[in-house]
Amino acid sequence: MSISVNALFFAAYRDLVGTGEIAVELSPGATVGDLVQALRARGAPFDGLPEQPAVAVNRTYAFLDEPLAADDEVAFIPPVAGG
Amino acid sequence: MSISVNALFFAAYRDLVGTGEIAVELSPGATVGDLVQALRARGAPFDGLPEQPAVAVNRTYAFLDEPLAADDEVAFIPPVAGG
Amino acid sequence: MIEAEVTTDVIDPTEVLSRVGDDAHGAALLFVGVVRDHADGRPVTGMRYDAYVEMAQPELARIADEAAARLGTDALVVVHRTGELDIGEVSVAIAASSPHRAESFDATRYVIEEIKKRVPIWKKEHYADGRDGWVAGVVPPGTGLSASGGAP
Amino acid sequence: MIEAEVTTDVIDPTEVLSRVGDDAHGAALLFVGVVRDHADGRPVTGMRYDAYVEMAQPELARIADEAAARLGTDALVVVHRTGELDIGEVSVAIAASSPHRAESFDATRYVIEEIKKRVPIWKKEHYADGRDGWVAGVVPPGTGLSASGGAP
Repeated sequence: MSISVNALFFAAYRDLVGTGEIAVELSPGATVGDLVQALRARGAPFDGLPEQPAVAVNRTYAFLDEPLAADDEVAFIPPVAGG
Repeated sequence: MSISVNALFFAAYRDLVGTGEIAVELSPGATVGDLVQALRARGAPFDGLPEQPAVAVNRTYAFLDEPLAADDEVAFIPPVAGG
Repeated sequence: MIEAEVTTDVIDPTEVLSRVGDDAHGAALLFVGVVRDHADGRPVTGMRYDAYVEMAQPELARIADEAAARLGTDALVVVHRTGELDIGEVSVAIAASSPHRAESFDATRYVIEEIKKRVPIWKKEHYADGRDGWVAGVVPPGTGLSASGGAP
Repeated sequence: MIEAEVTTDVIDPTEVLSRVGDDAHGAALLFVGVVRDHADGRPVTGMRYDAYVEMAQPELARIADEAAARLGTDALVVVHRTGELDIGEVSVAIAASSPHRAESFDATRYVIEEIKKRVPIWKKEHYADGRDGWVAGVVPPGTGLSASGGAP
């Protein structure tokens, strides 16, 4: 049994990984931090993501210890620069 | 020998004295304070002017001890409320 | 470009804003003062602005110059109206632009605060009951007893 | 009336300003953010704004609501543009009105400061030499290691 979450990449992170969205399989009970680790473990280009990126889960900012559920939308948020 | 200065009245002071401008004869060496005193000494309605009004001499704010010269323009400035 | 005007003409805030701005400027700010329909809870139907124009004009220009020099903007326009104004009419418009936002905020705020302290302009409120009254104001600095505090 | 929008349409600041204002309001403020022709001294020819629109929109609305609740204005409109912008084009416009000026100044300033801290929008500068680069930004609060500081 595993859960699938949707990882979104914006701006510099999108440029880095070369896509805006990928599905990632995780163990039940996995956290945002586990997702980051799983992605970085894929090697280049994903190991270029920060170890502790800012993320939003389902469009709300979240800490890395936030637990994930199936079909969560986890956006990797580079430092923001609106205005 | 005396000097003549022009006293201007605005807003509430103009309403009070009933005119926007009067010429006042003063002794040479008189100050703004002397002008105020001379006006208030005329009795009503001039005694309704404050003892220490804000004034501008020749369009620059001035203290009451400022000495006056012939033909100076001395404006009596009620508390301002622009904006 | 620093401009200051006292005018009896209707003020168009958009036109005032259009006078600032520059390819090197990332921020523009526009402050608009408007005649409102009440004062301390009392219904107001209009306002008359009187000015000592011959002094208000240079004093406004001095304030604009100070804002530019102290707060680092070189694009500032302030226009103050006088005469009879209806509710909703613009009494003052201040526009500034600058490379970054802080200067525009600070310069605009400085100008409106100083106007209220120093520019010889007065307003008489017309109340809904037919009466009217001068708005309580602020004694300008540099007046009254001398700086040393001695009697005149 | 509190409104927040993320849009790809050209922003007309005058139209944004026209959405605030009230007979009871004596002050209105308009902040305009514009693409400028340089960044840290380097010539810039344009800017691309990217957004996580599905989140930027509600985050902008939350900021506007906070400004209204904390700073006492009930008339606030903020519009942020995304896409490719030329020099001089408006990236963001914020308008507020209030009975007195302080609320409009404070609310407008709050909104632009929070946008820069929290709204998931990014900009890529196009330089005159043909290169481009993402503008260095700010890590939003509420992210990274947990509030307790423990490892994830």
